[in-house]
Amino acid sequence: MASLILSPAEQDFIIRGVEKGFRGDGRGSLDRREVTLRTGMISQANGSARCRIGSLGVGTDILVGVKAEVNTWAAGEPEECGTIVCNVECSPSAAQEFEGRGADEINVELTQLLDRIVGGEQSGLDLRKLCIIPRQAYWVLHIDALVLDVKGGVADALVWATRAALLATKLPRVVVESVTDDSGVARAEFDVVDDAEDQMGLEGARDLPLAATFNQIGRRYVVDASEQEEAVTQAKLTVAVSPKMEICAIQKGGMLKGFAPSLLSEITQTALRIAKEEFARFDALFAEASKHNGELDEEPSTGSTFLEPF
Amino acid sequence: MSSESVIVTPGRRLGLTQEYESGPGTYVRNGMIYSSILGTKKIEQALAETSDDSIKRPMLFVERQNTKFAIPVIGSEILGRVVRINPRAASVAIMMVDSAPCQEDFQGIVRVQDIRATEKDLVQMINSFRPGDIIRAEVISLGDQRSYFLATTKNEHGVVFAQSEAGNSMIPISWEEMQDPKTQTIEKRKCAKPVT
Amino acid sequence: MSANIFDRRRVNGPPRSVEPLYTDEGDVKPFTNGGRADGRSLDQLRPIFIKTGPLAVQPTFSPTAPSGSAYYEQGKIRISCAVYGPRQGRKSNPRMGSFDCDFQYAPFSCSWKRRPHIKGADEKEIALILEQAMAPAIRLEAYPKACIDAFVTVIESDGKFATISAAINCISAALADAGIELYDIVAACSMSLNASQWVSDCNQAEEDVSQCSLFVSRMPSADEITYLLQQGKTMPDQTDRAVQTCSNSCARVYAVLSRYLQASMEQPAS
Amino acid sequence: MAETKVVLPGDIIDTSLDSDEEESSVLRLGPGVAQIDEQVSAVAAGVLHSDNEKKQWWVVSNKRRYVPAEGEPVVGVVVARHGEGYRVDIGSAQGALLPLLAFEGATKRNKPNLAVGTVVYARVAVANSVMDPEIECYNSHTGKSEGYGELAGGFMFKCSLGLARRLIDSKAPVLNALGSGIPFEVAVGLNGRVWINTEAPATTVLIANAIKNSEFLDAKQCRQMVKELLEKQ
Amino acid sequence: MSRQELISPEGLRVDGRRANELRRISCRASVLNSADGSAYYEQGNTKVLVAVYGPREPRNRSLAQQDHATINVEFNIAPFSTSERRKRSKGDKRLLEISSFVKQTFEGAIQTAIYPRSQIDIYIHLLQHDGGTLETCINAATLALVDAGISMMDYVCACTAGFIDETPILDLNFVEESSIEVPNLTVAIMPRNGNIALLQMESKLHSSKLEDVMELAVEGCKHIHRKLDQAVLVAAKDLADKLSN
Amino acid sequence: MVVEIEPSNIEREFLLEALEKGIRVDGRGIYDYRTLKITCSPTYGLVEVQLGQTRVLARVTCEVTRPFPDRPTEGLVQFNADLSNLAAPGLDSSSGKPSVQEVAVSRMIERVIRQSRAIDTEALCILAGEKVWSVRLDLHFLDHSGNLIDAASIASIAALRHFRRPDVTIDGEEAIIHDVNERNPVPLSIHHTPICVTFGFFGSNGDLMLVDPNLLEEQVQVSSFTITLNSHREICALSKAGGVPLAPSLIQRCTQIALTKVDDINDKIQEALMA
Repeated sequence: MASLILSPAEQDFIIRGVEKGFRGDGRGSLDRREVTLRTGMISQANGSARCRIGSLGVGTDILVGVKAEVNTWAAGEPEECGTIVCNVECSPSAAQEFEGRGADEINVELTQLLDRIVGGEQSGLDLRKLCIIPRQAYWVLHIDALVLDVKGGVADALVWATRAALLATKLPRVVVESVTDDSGVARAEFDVVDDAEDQMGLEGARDLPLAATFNQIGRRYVVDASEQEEAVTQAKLTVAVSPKMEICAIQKGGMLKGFAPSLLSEITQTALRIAKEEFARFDALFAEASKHNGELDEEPSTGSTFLEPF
Repeated sequence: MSSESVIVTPGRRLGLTQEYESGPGTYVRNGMIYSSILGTKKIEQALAETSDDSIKRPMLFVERQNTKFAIPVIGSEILGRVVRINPRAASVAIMMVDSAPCQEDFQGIVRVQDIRATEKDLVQMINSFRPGDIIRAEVISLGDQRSYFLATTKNEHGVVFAQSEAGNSMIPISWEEMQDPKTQTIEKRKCAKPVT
Repeated sequence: MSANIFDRRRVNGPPRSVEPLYTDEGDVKPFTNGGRADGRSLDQLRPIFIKTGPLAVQPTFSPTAPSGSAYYEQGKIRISCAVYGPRQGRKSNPRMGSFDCDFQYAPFSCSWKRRPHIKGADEKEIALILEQAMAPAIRLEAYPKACIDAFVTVIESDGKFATISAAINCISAALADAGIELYDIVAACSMSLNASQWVSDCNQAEEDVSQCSLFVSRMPSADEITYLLQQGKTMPDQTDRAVQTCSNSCARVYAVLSRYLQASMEQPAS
Repeated sequence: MAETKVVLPGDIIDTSLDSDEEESSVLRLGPGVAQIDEQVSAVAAGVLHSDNEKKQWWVVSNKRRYVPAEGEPVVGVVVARHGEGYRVDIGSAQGALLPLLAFEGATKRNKPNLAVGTVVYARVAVANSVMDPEIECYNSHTGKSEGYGELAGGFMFKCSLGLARRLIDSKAPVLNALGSGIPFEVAVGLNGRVWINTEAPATTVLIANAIKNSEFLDAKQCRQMVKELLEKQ
Repeated sequence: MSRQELISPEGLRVDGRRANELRRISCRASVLNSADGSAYYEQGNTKVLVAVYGPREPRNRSLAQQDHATINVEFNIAPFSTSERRKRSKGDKRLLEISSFVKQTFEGAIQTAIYPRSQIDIYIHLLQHDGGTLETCINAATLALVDAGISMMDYVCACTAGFIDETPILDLNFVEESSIEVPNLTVAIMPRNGNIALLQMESKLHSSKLEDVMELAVEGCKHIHRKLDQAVLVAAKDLADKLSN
Repeated sequence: MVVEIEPSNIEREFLLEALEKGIRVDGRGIYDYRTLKITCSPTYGLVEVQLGQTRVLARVTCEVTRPFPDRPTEGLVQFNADLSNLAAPGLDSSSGKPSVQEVAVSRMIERVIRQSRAIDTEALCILAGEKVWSVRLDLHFLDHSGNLIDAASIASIAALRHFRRPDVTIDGEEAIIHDVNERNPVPLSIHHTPICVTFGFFGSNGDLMLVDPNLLEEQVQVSSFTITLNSHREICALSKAGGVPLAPSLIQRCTQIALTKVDDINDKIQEALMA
């Protein structure tokens, strides 16, 4: 993460504050910052979402675009299911050191984290539905995330934005019929119905998980750490929880200290509690975001979602 | 000095801080002394001139016999080779710290004002060091991002070995001159007092 | 049609290349009748072999000998690690030393297809995991402005999560051998969930079949978990149970490690 | 002056010319000549020069990359300004250092203020293989500027070191011929840079081209060329 | 795509516009909060997001110029921007050309002498690509620079123009731009004195026709200038309201 | 990284002062080109151009390849300009990325040759969808003393007109490529010959103008403008990238001047090809 340099006095203030249950921006240790969600601003992509975590207009800002492409099956690949390819890119507007090749290391870390949560079948997406014709053609979902600003809690914002983008994704319908070519062999053929109205959503997008990152500061831990708090964190634990209250992935980060096993089970319990509230909040925001998706006006001014102020 | 040689691995509880002092190779965490390296546990009876606290606590430390790699700390005496010189500073590759070899050379610089204690502003780098000289110096600070700051102000610090233009090794004839025995040419250096 | 973009440095291969056809000898189904293919019980670890010492392993590229090195075997997994340091750090900070890790699969080491000599994204990420797992155990404040480098090479791997935990054990042994100050030895162990049963130390076949896998790395003396990674879906109580059994097996691995290290000190390395 | 002899790198030079016989006379070897295991041989291709009395030997070669030597006048361009001096590009491997105090009458309080890009005429003060060269804009013994210092106005162009050396040794007929026709100021640096200044730009351009063309002409052709240029102007 | 299909007999173009009609433009300043200045600019389906930082300390000090600021432009195309997803390599020449054009255009427009030894960074993200990339990048960068409060001689407004069947057409979209027969002229001007900051043209156009194609493009630039002005006023009014109440 | 060697202040001031009086440092008039020497070598498609001290070598070769699937009947024109072996200091190619100048020159020449369809690619088709000629143009820059673009464009056009490809006869599915000495080779069919003319602008608002700037003038100029015209008076490309903004009237004046320049450059190419 872009390293913020804090003086010892500031660090001490934050640590003692957290241990007394009081944080720099007035939040309790388990309160999360306000989230604003917009979908559908990239009309050429099959699904897109912009998620910004942070109150008073300052915060982590992530834009995710989902593009579906048909891929021909090759030997060695799984037979009857599609695949998801994640790719996270940090823009130099987030931090000056991300210019040129500066962001390679953090891109790899975030891409692997996103792939671990959303990539496999533990994400709840029904990959079998993505297969068009077994051993012949299948859908590939390219999830491209662009991190515009880093103000703490990038992992959570990334999963929020990806979940919103996948929920908003529309795949064109595919018609499959068997064609017997001249040598009498029946072969399945498919063609993509290129019609804006006739599109279907992704199966199982509802069961996609949400992630919460717990940062250990001093002896206590906080959720959704701000940039200053992340600079002071000794260890952090990212827990991805699915709507069915299952744990999809756990990953510990942070270089300075490990954490006690007892704290671990406490954190997983709090993660479940928080997850319930997060899913409720997500559905409310997503509903409001899709209202803004601009289906109303005739020529979809999909750009408008950037235009009104957050 | 009673020392039953018990081999300990890092992280082993050795004793309480009330009973022992923690020596090299150990660390203290909430009142307990733990071993921090793989070696033999040794207990050393308190020497006469330890600090004047009332109870004389024996020192507990862990000893390792194979070479331990040293890193430069403030005040340690180093041996290094001059790599480059420019009018303001000489950059030195530090090879030995307090007579322990370094794993790889550390980078240090001797600023022109740290060469000599007296008449600091009359010192000329060209008359003090040349690339290739071996010098003995003292670490005066951890320095900047890349290199440690060294000083050769003491008499026993400075050039200990140098080669003349003609390529033969020279002998110090005064604190600021060295002579090439073969070609009798004299070159100016800031020499270290030879330690008899 | 030869690529029309001119890449000055790389020799472009033939435009079309096809997968070599090979028939893999179908190995035994992992969990046939409840038991495991190689007859181990559910929470039994594979046998561990360790060898530390100056010449255990010497990567060719480095002119000076490593300050510590270790060779570690666990079942079919074989890993070598060389530790250099404390030495001049690139991005050094004056208060604390830094620890840097480099992880590399040997091209022949694993079953899935690998591109030689180009670092895959997973290798970069595992290097980061190893750094974050080992760093809490090293007394970095004893080495201000210096840096400690560990180079890990996987000679043969059998089970992705098992390989990562074996690599952590191997680095711990190498650091102890190098005489670098540690708070404690880090021991790691991995498990996989198969038909709602946790199986410890799974090989590649068992891991492919399982719904979820998890690994824990732990410092027993301070009872601190330095790294925890779970991939796959589980119920919360299953995760707690897994972490519990995994910590116990970490303690067993820790015992093996420290017994070996003590023995290696008694008769100095040959 | 011994007859001019062209030598190639590696040729052995027999120094035992018809000078007086004390064998142990000390030879002084200038640029382009070196002692390689007991023999004096040339290390640069060019014309061999020797000065019998002082037993000096040197080779004049027509190279373009300037190697600073103490005492040589050079024309440099200020590239950057550091705390204790200017970094001046004189066409050598490293940029030269021009200390702030190396000007006539410069004291700690009133130091000269040169902008980046100004052209200076200076003398090489320190030049050794180990450190960056240093130049000065005054004669350090007398403290007088003796013509060194900032060159304002006029035009500067680059030429080969051989031509620059000939221009300085006032052997170049082209300067005398031009001098009789047009009044102009000139500053020649041994680093192959010549500075010319006249009132009208046209004459400056004419002089610059005349000097550049005169490199391979002998004295008579030079005078002829200058005469034609003057009429045409 | 032969010439006839580009313009229908009654003079309508592929996307239904007249010959001298601009695409729908909507733009807004200060969209990103951590950037000193930012702008989101949409022209038809081409969408660009620009962040401006500076004047600030250059990352490697050897590049700092003594007497003026250096401008650094980084232009990257989001993988999902084009219809078929393609990740472009960093050394792609077309990418480098656009960023060097933007850099040189604004070196003439920004009063760099006021900020010596500093660096102004312009990071451009192309979110969606439907022709007129260079044109939208310049307009968006102008808006972001004005939002960042960096002193400039004047706005820089860019517009493209082409020539089909003897009639000059304004503001080419992707289809018109990529068809070889249509000459594609991009011009960027300083609206006050009408001087040309940037002029690029590809594929053939008779020298006599250059005059009126340029005029049409300059007309387009003036229209875009008004749009940018509105966006700046909106942003300024927002700020004023927030400050006053 | 070699820092571009900036001209000194007095060189800059002298050049402007001389330019106001219509004098250039190397004695040329403000609209004159440097001496242009075009040498065609005996092997087809190899031409060297010397414009003053700027020297560019252009080499054209061809081979038979499979066409792009979406354009089965069109041949390919490939193109590569490599400045890295240039003998000019100050080119920062150490960072691996092509330097700004290399991008500018190669994109300009690509635009001149490919976008303006100078070569008739249909004529390069042998068997539609199967085999087409792929013509490859390589530019090597030997010495840089200003105005690489004009020298490169002249070298490219001369090389393309000088190049001959082996003759081909087709019967049914087969295509026979005749050896050079069996049947004399066939020239490429070239629609038109675009030539670049580069102008340099000086002074605070760019009103001092000159043609074919040399290295010193290129470093001191505040703005530059390149116009590409062919013999049918059609503009093939325009490029004014940044620098001080110019009045539109200046652009018109440049077009007129360029028209005359293009004609006599074309004559010089014609002479060189005849020799």
